[in-house]
Amino acid sequence: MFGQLRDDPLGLARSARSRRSETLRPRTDRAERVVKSVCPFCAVGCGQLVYVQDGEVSQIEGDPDSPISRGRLCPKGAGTRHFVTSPLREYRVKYRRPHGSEWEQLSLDQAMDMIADRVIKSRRETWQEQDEQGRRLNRTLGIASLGGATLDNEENYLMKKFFTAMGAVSIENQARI
Amino acid sequence: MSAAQNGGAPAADGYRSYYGKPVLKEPVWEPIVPAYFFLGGTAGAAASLGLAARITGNAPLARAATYVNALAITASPPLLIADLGRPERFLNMLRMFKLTSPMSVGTWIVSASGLASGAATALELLGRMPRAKLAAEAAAGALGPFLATYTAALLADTSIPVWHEARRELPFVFAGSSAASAGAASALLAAPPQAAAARRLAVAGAALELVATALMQRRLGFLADPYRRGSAAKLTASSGALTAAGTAGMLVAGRSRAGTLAAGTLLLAGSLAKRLAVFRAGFESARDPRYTIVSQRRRVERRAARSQPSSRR
Amino acid sequence: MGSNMAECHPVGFQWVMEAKLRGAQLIHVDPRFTRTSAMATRYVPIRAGSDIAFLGGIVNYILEHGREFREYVVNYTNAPVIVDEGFKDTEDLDGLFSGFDEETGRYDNSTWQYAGMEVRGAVQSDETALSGHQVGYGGAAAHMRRGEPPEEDPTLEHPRCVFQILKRHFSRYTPELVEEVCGCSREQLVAVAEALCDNSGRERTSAFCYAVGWTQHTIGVQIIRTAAIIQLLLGNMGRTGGGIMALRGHTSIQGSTDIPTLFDILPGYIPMPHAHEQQTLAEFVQQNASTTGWWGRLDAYMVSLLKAYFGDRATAENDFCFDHLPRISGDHSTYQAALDMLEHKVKGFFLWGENPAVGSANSRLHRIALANLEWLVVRDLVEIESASFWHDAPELETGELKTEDIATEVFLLPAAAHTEKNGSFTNTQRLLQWHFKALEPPGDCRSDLWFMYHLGRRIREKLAGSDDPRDRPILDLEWDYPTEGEQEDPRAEAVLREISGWDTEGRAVSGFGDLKADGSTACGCWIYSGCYAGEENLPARKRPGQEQNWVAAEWGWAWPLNRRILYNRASADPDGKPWSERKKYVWWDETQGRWTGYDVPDFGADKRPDYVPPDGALAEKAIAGRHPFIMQADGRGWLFVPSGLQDGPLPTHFEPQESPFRNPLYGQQSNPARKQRRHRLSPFNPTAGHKGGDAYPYVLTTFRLTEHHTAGGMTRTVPYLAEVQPEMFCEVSPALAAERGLENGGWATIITSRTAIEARVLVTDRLRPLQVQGSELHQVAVPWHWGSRGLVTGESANDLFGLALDPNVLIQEVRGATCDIRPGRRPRGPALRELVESYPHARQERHR
Amino acid sequence: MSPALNLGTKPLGWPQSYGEEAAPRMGFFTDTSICIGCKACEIACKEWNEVPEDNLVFSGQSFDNTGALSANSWRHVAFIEQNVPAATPTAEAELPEELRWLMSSDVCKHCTHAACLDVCPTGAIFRTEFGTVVIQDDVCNGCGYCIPACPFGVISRRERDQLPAAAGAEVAGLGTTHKCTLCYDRLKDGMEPACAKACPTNSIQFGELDELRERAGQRVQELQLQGAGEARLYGEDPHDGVGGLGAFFLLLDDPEVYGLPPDPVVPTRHLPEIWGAAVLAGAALAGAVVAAVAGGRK
Repeated sequence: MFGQLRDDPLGLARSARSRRSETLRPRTDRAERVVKSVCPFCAVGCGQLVYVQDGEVSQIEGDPDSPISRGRLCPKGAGTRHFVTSPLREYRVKYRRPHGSEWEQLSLDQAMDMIADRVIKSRRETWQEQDEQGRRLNRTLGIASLGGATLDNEENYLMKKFFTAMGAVSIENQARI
Repeated sequence: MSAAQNGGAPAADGYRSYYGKPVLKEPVWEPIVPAYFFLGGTAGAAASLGLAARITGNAPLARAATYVNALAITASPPLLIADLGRPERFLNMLRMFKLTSPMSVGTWIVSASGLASGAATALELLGRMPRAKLAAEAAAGALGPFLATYTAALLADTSIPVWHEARRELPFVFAGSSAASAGAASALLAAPPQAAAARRLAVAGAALELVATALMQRRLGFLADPYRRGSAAKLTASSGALTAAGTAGMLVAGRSRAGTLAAGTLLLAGSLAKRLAVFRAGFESARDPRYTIVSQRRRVERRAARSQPSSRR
Repeated sequence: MGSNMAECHPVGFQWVMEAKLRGAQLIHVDPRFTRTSAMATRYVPIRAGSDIAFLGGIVNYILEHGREFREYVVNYTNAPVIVDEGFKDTEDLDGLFSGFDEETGRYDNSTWQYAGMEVRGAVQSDETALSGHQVGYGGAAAHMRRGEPPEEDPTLEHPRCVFQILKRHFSRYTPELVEEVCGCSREQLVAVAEALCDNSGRERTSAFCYAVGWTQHTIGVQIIRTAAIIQLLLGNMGRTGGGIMALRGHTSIQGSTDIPTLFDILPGYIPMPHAHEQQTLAEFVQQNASTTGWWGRLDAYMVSLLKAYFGDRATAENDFCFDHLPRISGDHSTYQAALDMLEHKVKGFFLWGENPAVGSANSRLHRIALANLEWLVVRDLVEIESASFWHDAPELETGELKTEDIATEVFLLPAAAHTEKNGSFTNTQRLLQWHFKALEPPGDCRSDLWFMYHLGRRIREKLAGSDDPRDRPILDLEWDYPTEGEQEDPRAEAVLREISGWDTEGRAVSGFGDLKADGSTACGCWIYSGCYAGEENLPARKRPGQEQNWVAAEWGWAWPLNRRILYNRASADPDGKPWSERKKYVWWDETQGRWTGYDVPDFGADKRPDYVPPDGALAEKAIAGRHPFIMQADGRGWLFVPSGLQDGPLPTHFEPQESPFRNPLYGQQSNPARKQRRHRLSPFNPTAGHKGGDAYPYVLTTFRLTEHHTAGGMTRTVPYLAEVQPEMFCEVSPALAAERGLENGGWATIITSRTAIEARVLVTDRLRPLQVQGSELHQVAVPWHWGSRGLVTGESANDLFGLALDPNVLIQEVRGATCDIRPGRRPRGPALRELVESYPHARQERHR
Repeated sequence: MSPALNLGTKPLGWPQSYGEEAAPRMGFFTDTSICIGCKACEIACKEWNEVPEDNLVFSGQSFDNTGALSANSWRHVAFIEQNVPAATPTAEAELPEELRWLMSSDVCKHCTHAACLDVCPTGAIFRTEFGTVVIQDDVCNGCGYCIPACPFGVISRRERDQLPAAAGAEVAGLGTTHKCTLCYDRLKDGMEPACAKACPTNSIQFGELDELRERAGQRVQELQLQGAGEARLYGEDPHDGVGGLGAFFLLLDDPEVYGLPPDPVVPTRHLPEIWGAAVLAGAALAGAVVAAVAGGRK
């Protein structure tokens, strides 16, 4: 209260400031690292800065260096932090057995193994060597895949490479849709 | 324009708004706040009455007024604290002294007069240290009138049209209402022979309140609509009727204990209803954008008319 | 047009707003008045699906008034080329071009060829029968001498020259016709055409921006073609401020087309091989590439790809493992796959960040299809509707599905977010941008790179030692990537380096010019070749924009070879001089003897403007110095497309599959070559003039909101985004609201022959009734972001649509169907199906 | 009627109480003519300031599902659909009117003379070294006085029952009032406020107030020259009822159409009147007491 006597008789400015306000800093100051990223939503490709603190994303905002976005973001881009930390995000493998009515837990390793087995089995069962006219097919239509437009080029590349070698041709993504 | 999207098209009564939404926010205060206005006002006026009675040697009345003051002011802080969003931080109220904030100034007044009243009451009960008691009574009595009127300043110092535009009259309404309630309460406690001054104060206060209310509503013009329509209207009408009846009763009751009891109760109820009416009217006034927009728009037009002969719209 | 850029690409839209602040005119033509329209200098409402009529009106205006950029048109387009005598236009055949086969619903394009050209064999037309991606192949001009067509008329007067054909074809697209078809006024059409013409030429350029508002039609490719015709006529291609901007929706949807997860192409738009009795690599190359233009090097691209796939196992002796590749024999697109699931032909299904239970047309059909799988792997950040269908699909409520009857085994594997992995996205400008990993994925979350690599590794381990020839391709695969960290995540940079390519010494190549057909180079995607040149991860370049000129060439890397504007040689005149000082971009520097400018020239760097290819020149050397369109066999922009399109060499207005109107131009109602996927679960609404057509009197179109992303899995799960658009709604005009008793903020039920959904009602003047063919038309617009899960839920707009597809790219028509609408919520349980069944379904109508 | 108090064109106590610490006065200029209504400002604000989500209900009011500024929405984009006379009437104008969709991102105005700040009894609200107005959540006791004081209806108190159940668990700042801080913490580090940084079209411009006022003056002139006669500035005049706004606007229609008061006045300007009346009324009360007591002694 006595601080009001110094150039602030009405107590409207500095004399009302709390200790916390005096020492306040933006939380990005406490980030362990800032990583340059790209917005995961539309195809404009806005630059993002990802701030990491205590092993978690503490802030995501626009990268002013990007000549595309100049640091700006749309609402989705601006909401990216809660996209990667959504309360609905899944962190564990979930498994539903045939005719099951509940999700069950499964280790990642076991899930991977089971999926590999199913790929091999379905491929065997649905393999097409050639068609009725005797034309070479070398393929399976029994395994399909959809997705890729939200993935990295490197991921799409490996998908196309492996599925092609496997003979799976119905490999598709959002570009069709 | 379509039915759905009003697009700022004029409403039926000619003003434009954003989907009819309020410009202002309604207060978050609960009805315990006007209850405090009533109690604080009663305490303040009672303190003054007590002091005057003490000076004039009317000890029974002084005692009665002191008790009224003590009861009312003791009940006040819990009400004030209960209404805070963070009650545990009530002491932050004394972090600053801000002339621009009637609540800040008022908090200091309540605190000071609360201390003084407390001391006076304690000494009255103990029957000790009469000089100190007199000093305490003097302090409480001197602060009393402002304890009764600062709450009106508190309401007037907001952007709510029905409060802010009533800034000249509202303190008189509260002063009168406080006098009425303090007089009535003291008259109830004191023996009829010694309570004449209290009865007179009650009547004078009620009269002041009724007159000030009329003046206030006249000045407010259409801004006083919340007193005529909606949730505050009933309270306004009740307050007026109760106060008028109480006044009349007080005038005819004379030394009749029963009459005083009845009239006093009516006046107390009228005084409380008045605070509630004013309080509710503020909510109505904030909720309907018409009050804010039309009054300000008229002001703009008046200014435009003054600066150039033809106004824009 | 066809884009709501301010809402769907807001940050990209900053450049539009900047241009507007500098005086540019912004025109928005759209069925709905959107946030983009609100910013526009001029807004023109049109009926959903009538875009070709509107654009055709502009083409006609240009040609009628001689507003074309003559010098550009004569030198840079195929306007002067004479077309085969046998060609018949839609004007001659009441809506069909010559070569249509009523039986198969397909065109034979042999009469669409340049006069005097060798006609392609049947094998070839079969090869190109599926995919519009093959537009870029240089197509018919396979055997052109020196890159020049045999017959040309530079005066553009010859009656069979492309220019005259174009003129005749579009002559009926008068302002009056546009008004009748589109529902805008003729004045509006003329004003737009004038604005475009006034702002094109030497000194000025105009650009078109489109998005899925154009692609999601049975005539989607042809709509874009019409815009291409306008831009070529006005000289707006290959120039700054010009072009046609495809505003793509997903962060790397461009990348997933370039390095495709698509059935009909291999990386770099190389076609997937088709089923043949016997086909060698050389035959494949010969049948799929022209000899002139950059596609003339297909052999090098293909061999390098096979080397990247099969490494040392791919040798000249074994035809570089060409026979390891599977063959396609028809439509294997996602819609066909879903139909096959219903027949139990598809056993297993992988979903990666995609949600067909909400996002694909007729999502109800997709949910039921998922319930008919043996196993399903869903990789996503949250439990999307495509993972939860077995316990919360709306079909459980109607009784069409029962949880205990669903045999599908579901694996939901949590995916890593972009912040949890290294990798590159390719944006809508073909720009590759690297994103760095900020932290390790939590819990079981893994990148898709991890998943694919380790799944592949496990499968290879399980098959190791197999002598089954069918396992050979898997075992021969080059599948050895370095991993890092506790989770053994493959190094994304190593994969990028493989995409870019290396030579025999293992050095990174500098670009596709380095690629060889002899097996001495490997390259995972020829158009991305050079993105790792000099052993540097070029997409990871982040030199601040403010430290560079406006082209910002050192931010990321654009394919091909970091060229930011394609065909930018067209920014200079035939002599290589800038068309104007204002618009200079790339030009010929005579003193240095090379092309220079702000961008990397999209042209032979030292190919003189007056270069004339010698006899027998091949590939890019066969393109003359004055022809900028170096991917085409003749180096020109194609106003008329002799080959590569399934539905005609010129765009023609056809009505959508479902329309309340008959086509006023021709007896042919809809695109004759469109693909209709009929199924018990996917009927069509009867169209105008057929029994029951009037049961669906309104045009239905979908749209997107700024606040949400596609099927909503990425945004309905984000609290702050959920609250700004919390509920599914439909937009209707006050007139329609009055007609059907709809109340703002209340509920409505929208009905098609597929199903009915409910939505809140937003009554708005932004949707206005249009006068079409003399009657008042109402449109109903629905966003498609909602599903049964998330912080906010709602019914899926895609449930309403059928499967009518564009013949070139097999994209569904969801931007112009028909529907009915009534007030109130939809019936619950089995009553929903009863309501839908009470509406008429279309009888079999083949192609007309 | 006594004249209103002239409070000057600078905030009271600023910059002098800060001495050398004082920074130039910072503010926002929101040019609504280029607002695309994307709500990036709303989201960026909530992300940075960790403001809880509070509403999951469809409003039916154009695309505005936020409704108003509040403790839980520090930016609010208003959407106004209206038919206005066509700017360029065509020869055959079927529609004499054309549709206009106004969008405007509203925010705390950081008034030169801020009612919330003046009436705050605890000093929780204060004028920062940047001349902005900030509520200190560590001081505020939730008395709620600032709420009706604000002429713009910016402030409200955060209560648990306003928030959806999912968010109820760990919400900071319950029971206290909240509003835009102009990203006080970011400003301390020379960073731009989150909303202005995100704004795709630069409709929200952040900077030194003097410079913003100059820029806004040019912009409105430019628009008027282009024929947008309805373009006007709102709150840029330091001589208005609140001494000018630290966050001011370029509007294309009357302020009330956007939900803004047409002529806001800080109640503090009438404080002498208010206090005067309270003292007079107090004196009247004292007089009544004296009279009542004295009356009986005759």
